Amino acid sequence: MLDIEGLTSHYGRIQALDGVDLTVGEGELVALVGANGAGKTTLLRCVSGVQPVTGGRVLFEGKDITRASPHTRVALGIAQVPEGRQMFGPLSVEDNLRLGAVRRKGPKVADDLERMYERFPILKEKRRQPAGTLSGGQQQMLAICRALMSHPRLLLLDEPSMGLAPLLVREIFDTVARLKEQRTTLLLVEQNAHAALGIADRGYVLETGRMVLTDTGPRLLSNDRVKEAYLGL
Amino acid sequence: MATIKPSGYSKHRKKQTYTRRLGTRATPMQMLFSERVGGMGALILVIACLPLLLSNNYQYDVAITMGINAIVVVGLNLLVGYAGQVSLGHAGFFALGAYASAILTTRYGLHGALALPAGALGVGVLAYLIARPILRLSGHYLAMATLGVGVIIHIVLDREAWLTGGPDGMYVPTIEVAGVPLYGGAIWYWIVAAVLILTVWLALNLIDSPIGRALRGLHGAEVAAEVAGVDTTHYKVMVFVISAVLASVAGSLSAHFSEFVTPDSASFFHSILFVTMVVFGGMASTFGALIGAALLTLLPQLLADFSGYEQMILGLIMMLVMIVMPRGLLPTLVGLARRRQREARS
Amino acid sequence: MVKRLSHALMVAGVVGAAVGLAASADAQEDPIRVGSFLAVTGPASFLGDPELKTLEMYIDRINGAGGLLGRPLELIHYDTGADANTARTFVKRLLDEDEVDVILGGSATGTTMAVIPLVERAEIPFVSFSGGVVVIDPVKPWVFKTPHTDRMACGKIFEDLQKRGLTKVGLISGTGGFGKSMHEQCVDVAPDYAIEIVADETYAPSDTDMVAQLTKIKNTEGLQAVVNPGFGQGPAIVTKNFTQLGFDVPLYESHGVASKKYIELAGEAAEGVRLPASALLVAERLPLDDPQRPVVVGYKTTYEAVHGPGSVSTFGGHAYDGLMMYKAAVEAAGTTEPAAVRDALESLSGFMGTAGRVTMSADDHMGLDLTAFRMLEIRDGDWVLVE
Amino acid sequence: MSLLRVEGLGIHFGGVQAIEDLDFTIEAGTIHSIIGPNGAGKTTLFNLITGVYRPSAGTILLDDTPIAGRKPHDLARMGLSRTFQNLRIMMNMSALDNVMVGRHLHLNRNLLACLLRLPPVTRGDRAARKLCTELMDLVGLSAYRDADAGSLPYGALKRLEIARALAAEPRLLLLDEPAAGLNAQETREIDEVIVKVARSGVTVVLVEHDMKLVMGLSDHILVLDHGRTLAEGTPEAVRNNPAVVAAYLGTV
Amino acid sequence: MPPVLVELLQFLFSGLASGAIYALVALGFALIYNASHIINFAQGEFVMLGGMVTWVLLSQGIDLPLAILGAVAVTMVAGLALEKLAIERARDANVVTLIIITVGAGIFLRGLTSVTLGKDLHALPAFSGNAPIDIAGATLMPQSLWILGVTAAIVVALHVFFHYTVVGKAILAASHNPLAARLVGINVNVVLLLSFGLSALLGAVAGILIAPITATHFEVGIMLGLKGFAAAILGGLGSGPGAIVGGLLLGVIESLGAGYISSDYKDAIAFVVILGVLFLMPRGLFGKRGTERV
Repeated sequence: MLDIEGLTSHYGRIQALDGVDLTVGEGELVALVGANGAGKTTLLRCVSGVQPVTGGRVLFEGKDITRASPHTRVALGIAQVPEGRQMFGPLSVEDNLRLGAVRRKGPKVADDLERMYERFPILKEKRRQPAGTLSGGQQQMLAICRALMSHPRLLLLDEPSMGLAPLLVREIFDTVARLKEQRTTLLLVEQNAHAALGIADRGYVLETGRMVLTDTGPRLLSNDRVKEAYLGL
Repeated sequence: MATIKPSGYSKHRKKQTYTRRLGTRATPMQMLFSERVGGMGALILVIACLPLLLSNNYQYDVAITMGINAIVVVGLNLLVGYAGQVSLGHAGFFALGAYASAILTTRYGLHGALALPAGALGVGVLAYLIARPILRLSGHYLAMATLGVGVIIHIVLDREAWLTGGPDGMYVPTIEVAGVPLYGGAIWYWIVAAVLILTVWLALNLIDSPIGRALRGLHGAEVAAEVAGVDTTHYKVMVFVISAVLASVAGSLSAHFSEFVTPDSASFFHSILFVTMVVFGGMASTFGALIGAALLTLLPQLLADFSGYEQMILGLIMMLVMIVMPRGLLPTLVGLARRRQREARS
Repeated sequence: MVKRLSHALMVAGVVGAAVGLAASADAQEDPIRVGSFLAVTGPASFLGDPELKTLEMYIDRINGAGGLLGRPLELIHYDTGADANTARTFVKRLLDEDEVDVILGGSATGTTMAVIPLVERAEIPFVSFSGGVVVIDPVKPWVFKTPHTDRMACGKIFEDLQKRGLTKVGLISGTGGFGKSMHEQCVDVAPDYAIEIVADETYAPSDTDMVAQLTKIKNTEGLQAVVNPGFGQGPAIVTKNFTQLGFDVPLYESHGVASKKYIELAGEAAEGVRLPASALLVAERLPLDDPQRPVVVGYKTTYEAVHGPGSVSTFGGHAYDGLMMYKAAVEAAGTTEPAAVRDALESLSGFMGTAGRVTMSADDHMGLDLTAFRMLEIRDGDWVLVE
Repeated sequence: MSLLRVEGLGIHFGGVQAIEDLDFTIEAGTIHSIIGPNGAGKTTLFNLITGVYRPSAGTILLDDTPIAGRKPHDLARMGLSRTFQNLRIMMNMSALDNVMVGRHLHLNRNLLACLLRLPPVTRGDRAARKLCTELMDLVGLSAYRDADAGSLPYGALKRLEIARALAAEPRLLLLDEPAAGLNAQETREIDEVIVKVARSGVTVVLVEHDMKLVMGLSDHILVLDHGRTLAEGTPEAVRNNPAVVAAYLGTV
Repeated sequence: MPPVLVELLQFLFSGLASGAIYALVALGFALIYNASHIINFAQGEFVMLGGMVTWVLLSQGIDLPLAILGAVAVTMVAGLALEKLAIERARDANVVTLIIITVGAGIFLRGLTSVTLGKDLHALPAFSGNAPIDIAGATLMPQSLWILGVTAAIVVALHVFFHYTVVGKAILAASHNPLAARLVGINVNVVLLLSFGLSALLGAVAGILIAPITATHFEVGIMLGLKGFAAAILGGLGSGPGAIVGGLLLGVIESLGAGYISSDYKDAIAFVVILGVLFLMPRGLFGKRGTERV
C-alpha cells in the first residue's frame, strides 16, 4: 500500500533522512522504532507531505505522491495522528472531529461522529468543551478519532503513548490493536519499542536517518541488537 | 551548601584537552576574524577611509546621517534583535533627545555638550518609568504600546508650540567649542564617527557578557531564563533604557549637526524606518545593523531621481529583500559564505 | 533558486540604474540650474504636485523660447514628502552636488524654515512657495517668498467680518504647519479688527470627523462666524460637518483651500462659504481693465490646457510667480551670479504675478499687500467676487 | 528541618481546581518522585514551587522561609532550579551558551563592568565556560559543545536542560519528565546522571512516568490524582498501594 | 432634551460612525492575524484602494453600485496578490520581518496608486443624499447610517461564517494549529488566501463607506490603517467582538476626548486610554488570557 524508496530529507543543512526504504502492506501494522533524532517523525511528516522531500519517492497504492500536497494525500486516504496531539485548542471537541472530515462530503459525517462517541463516550460528554481543556489522555483519543474521521486507508501514528500514564498507555495500545483487527493499515512510530513491536506485524529500526534493520515484530523483539539498543534489556 | 564539582562526577571522564574557545587564548588568526577585533578593525578602517570618497557637504551629510542612524539602530538592535522586544516608537526617543538639545540650548542657554547628556539622562528616566508596564506586554501588543508612546511624544512635540516651535520645528544654534563654531560636514563626520565607534564597542562588549547572554536567553526562552536566575523584567527594562538613551544621543547629535529639529523626527514612519534598518541588516547582528542603517539611509538618495516612482521602488525593495533574505543581509551573506567554505572543504 | 536570483538581480538593477542616472545628470551644456524641493507626496502633495507641474511646464516654455540669457534652464527637483529633514538633505544636495543657481520651492513653511540656514550660508537666492509669515519676518537676505502670508489672510477675513458687523468668532484650525501658523496669526491680529475669539478648537490633518469640535463651537454663546484655517481634506470635512450641524452663522475658509478641488470635495455644503484668495481663481470674472487679468488668465489657460479644465490652483500660481520673478531678476541683472540676482530680486518693483503686484524692498521680501487678496464667495459651485 | 515544606497548597484556573489542599515535605539529600495520571497537577505543582504560578492558597517553605508567590529568579537565587517537560531551550544560542545562562547568578552582572568588558567579567566568563563545558561532558553532550542549540536532537536537548539547571549549582533540582520521549538506552543514561547529581548532595524532585526509573531511583514517592495526594511513601509502599494501582498503574 | 445631553448624543453619534469604520479596518487586521499571526500593515491601503477605485470607475461613468462592486473586486485582487506573491513566500519569517514586508507592501501600493491614479483628493457622492437626520436634537448624516448598517450586516455575516460553516472553522483551525490543519487535509494556503481576500474586502468596504464623508486620496489609508490596528489591539488581537468593540470604543473616545477634554490632544488621549487598557489587560479587552503552559 505504501512504498517508500530511497527517501532523503533535510532540515536546512542537517540531513534527517538518508535513502530510507520502507513498505507497508494492506492491512498491516508496521512499527518504526529508533532513538531520538533517528528521523522517525520526519519520515511520517514526509509521508503526510508536511516535510519537504529532497530525494527518493513515496508511492501510495502504486501512485507517486512525492510532490502531492498534504490535503490531496488526506483525500487519497492517508491520515496522521501527530506527535503531541496537535489539537485545535479553542475549538470544541465536536468541531475538532468535524474538521477531521473536512476533505469528505455528504451526510455520513454525522454517523461517523456517533461512531467515535460510541468508541470514547468521554468525548461525547465533553463535545461542547474546547479541546484544549481535555486531559492529555483524552486529547490523544480525540487526535486518533479526528484522524479516523477522514476514513483513512493508511493511519500514521506518531508516539501515541508519549507523556501518558501507564493506564492510558495500555488503553492506547488496545485501541491500536482494535484498529488493526478492523483491517486499518497502520504505521506506528513509538519510543516504547517493546509495546510497539509486541503488537506489530513487522518492524523497522531507524538509526540516524538510515534504515538499519527490518523483520517481523516478534523476531525484532528477540534480536540482540534491538534489545541492547532500544529495549534496555 | 552543596556544590557541584563536575570533575568529580564521572569516573569514565576522559582527559579533556579544551578546544580553542575555552580557557586559553585565541590564536592571532582567530582574533582577526572575531567580531570584536576583526569587525571593529574593519569598521574603523571604513570610517577612516570614507572621507577620501566624500567631496562635498552633501555627501558628508549623507555619511553623517548614516552614522547617526547607525547609533540608533545598534541600540535598537540590542532591544529588538538580541532581547527580542519589538519597539515601533524609538523615533520618539530620538526626537526627545533632539528637542532636549534644541530647547536646553536655545531657551536655557545650556552648552550643547551639556545638553546632550542632560537629554540622554531625561530620556533614560522617562524610558525607565514607562519600560516596566510596557515590557509586561509581548509581541504585537508591545508593538502597539511602543507605537502609542511614539505617537504621544510626536503629538506633544507637535502641539506645544510655545516650547517646541510646533509643526514647523525650531532652530538649534551652532555649538561653539573654545570659540570655534562646530559647523560643516568634516567636523561632524568625526564627531559622529567617534560616538558610533564607541557605541559599537560598548554594544559588542555587552552582548558578549553575562548580561548579553541573559538578554539572548530571555529572547530564546523567557521562563527558562527566569528560573535560571535571570530577572527578565530587570534586563528588559535595562536594555530598553539603553536603547532609548542611544536614540536620544543620536537625536541630540542630529539636532546640533543639522541645526534644526522638527516633530516629524518622532513620526511613526521614522520609527518603522529604524526597525527596518535593524531587520534589513540582520537581527541580533551588530554589524548587520550598521549595514542596514547605511543602506537604508542611502537608498532614498539613490531613488531620488526616479521622480514619482520612488515610493513604489522603495516598497518593492523592502518586500523583496525581506522575502529573499528574511534573516537580513549580513546573517544571510555570512551563512552563504560559511556554506561555500564547507563545500570547498568537503 | 532562479526566482531568488532574479529578485536579487532586479534589486541590483534598480540601484545600478539610480547611480547611472545620477552620474549622467551633468552632461548638458552650461544650463542655468534651477533647484527645487517640493512636497509632491505626503500630506502636502496637493501643494507640491501643481507646483512641480507648473515649474516643469514653464521651464519647457522658457527653453522653447530660447532660454534665459540664451542659456537653457535645467530643473533639478527632489520630493520632500513634506518632511523637513528630507528637505534639508536634498537642499544640501542641490547646493553642493548639483550646484544650482537658484532654489525655488519649499511647499510648506516647515520645510522652508528647515533649509533657510543652509541657503543663507551658501548665499544662493531662494524663493519659497510657503505661506508662513515667519519665512520673511524677520527678513533674511537670501530668502524671498511668493504667496500672501497667513497673517494677511486673517486680516482679509477679519476685514470682511467687520464690514458685516460680526465680531464674535469661533476658530477651528488644522494642527498641521499651515493651520497652526495661521491660527496664531489670526489670534494675534484679531484685536486690530476688534474681533473676539470666543471658541478655539483644532483637528488633525488626517481626521475624518470634526463634529465633536464643531458641536462645541456651535454651543458657544454669542457666536457670529466660524473661521477655518487649514488645508487638504480637513476643511472639506469641516464644511460638510458644519452644514450637517445646521449652523446659522457664516463660515470662512482660508486661502489654503483655494482650488476647485475644495468645491468638488465639499459639494453643496460649500455654498455660501467665503475665503480670501488670489485673483487667479476668478481670472475670467476680473474686470477687463484689471491689471492682473492678463497674467492670471494667461497662466490659467496655459495650465488648464495641459492638465484639464478646473485643475488650476493658486498653489501652482505661487510656483509660476517664483519662476517668473527669478526670470525677471536674471534679466534685470544680466547675469545668474547669485549676489546680483539677489539684489535684483530685492529691487523688483511692480512685478505682476498671479498673487498680485509685487514690490520688494530691503525689509519686505514678499512685496504684496492686502489688496492682492480678493474676498470670494462660493455660489452655485463656483467662485464669485464679493466686492 | 526539611528543605521544602508545602502546606495546604491550592491553585485554580478559572473554575478548575488544579491543586487542592496539598501537604508534603522534602528532606535534603533525597530523591523525591511525584507521579500520577495525566492532569493530576504534577507540572502545575512544579510551576507553583518554582514561582512560575502564584498559589491561590497555602504556603511553600524553603528552609522555613515562605516562598509562595516569589519570582522564579528570586527562587533561583535561593538555590532552586528546574527543567521543563515541554523543552525551554534558547534556540537562538549555542548549546554552551544555554548552559552559560544557567550560570548567570554566579557571574559579574554589573552593567558598567559588562559594557567596558572589565577583567572581572572576562575572568568570570572564562571560568564559567570551563565549568559549563565540564557539565556538558557530565550529561553526555561532549559532542555538541560548539553546536547551535537548534541543531541538537531531542534527547540531547533534554540533557542540555539538565546541564543548564546544574550550572546554577542548585540545592533543590526539579526535573519534569526527564525521560519522556527517550528510549531505554537514553533513559538509562539519564538515570545515571540523576544519581550522580544526587550523590553530589543536590536534592532532586522528579516528575516522571517511567516507573522503572522512578521505582529504581526514588527515596520517596508522592502520588497525585486530581490535584490531591493519593498516596505517599517508599517505592515499595506505593507499588503495593491498591489505590495507586487502580488509578495509575492498572492491574499489573 | 437638555442641551448637555444633546451635546453628548451628538458626540456619541459622530464617535460611533468613525468607530464603525475603525471596527471594519480592525476586523480586517483580526482576520489576517487569525489565519496567519501576521499584522498586515498594508490594511490601510485596502481602505484607500476601495475609495480610489470606486472614484475611478465612477468617473468613467459607471453606476455607483457597479463601481462599488468593481472596487471591492480590484481590492480583493490586490489582497490575494499580496498573499500569493509576498506573504506565502515569507511565512516562516519572524514577526518583525513580516511587519516590514507588509509596511513595504503598503508603501508600494501607495506609490502605485499615486503613479496610476494621481495624487489628488476625490469626493464620492453620498449613497442617499446629504440631508441631515435630526434625532432628539442631534444630527446624523444618512451616510453614517449606511456605515453603521453595513458594519452591522458584515459583523453578522462574519459571525455566521466562522461559527456555522466548515470553511470558517477550517480558517480558525488553521490559525490555531497550521500543522494539524494540514494533517487533517485543510489547504492552509487557500485559507491564507481566503483570509487576505476577505480582509481586503472589509478594507475596501470601509474605504467606500467613508469616502463620501472624508474624500479619498492615495494616502488616506495611513491613518485609518493605524487607527484600525490600534482598535484591533485594544479589543484583543484575533478577537472578532474585540475588533468591533475596540473600533467603536476608539471612535467614541476620540469624539468625547475632542468634545470634553482637548481637540488638540484627542489622538493622544485615545492612545493613553489604549496604553492604560493594555497595562491592566495585557491582551486587550477580549484577548485570550490563558496562562502559558510550561
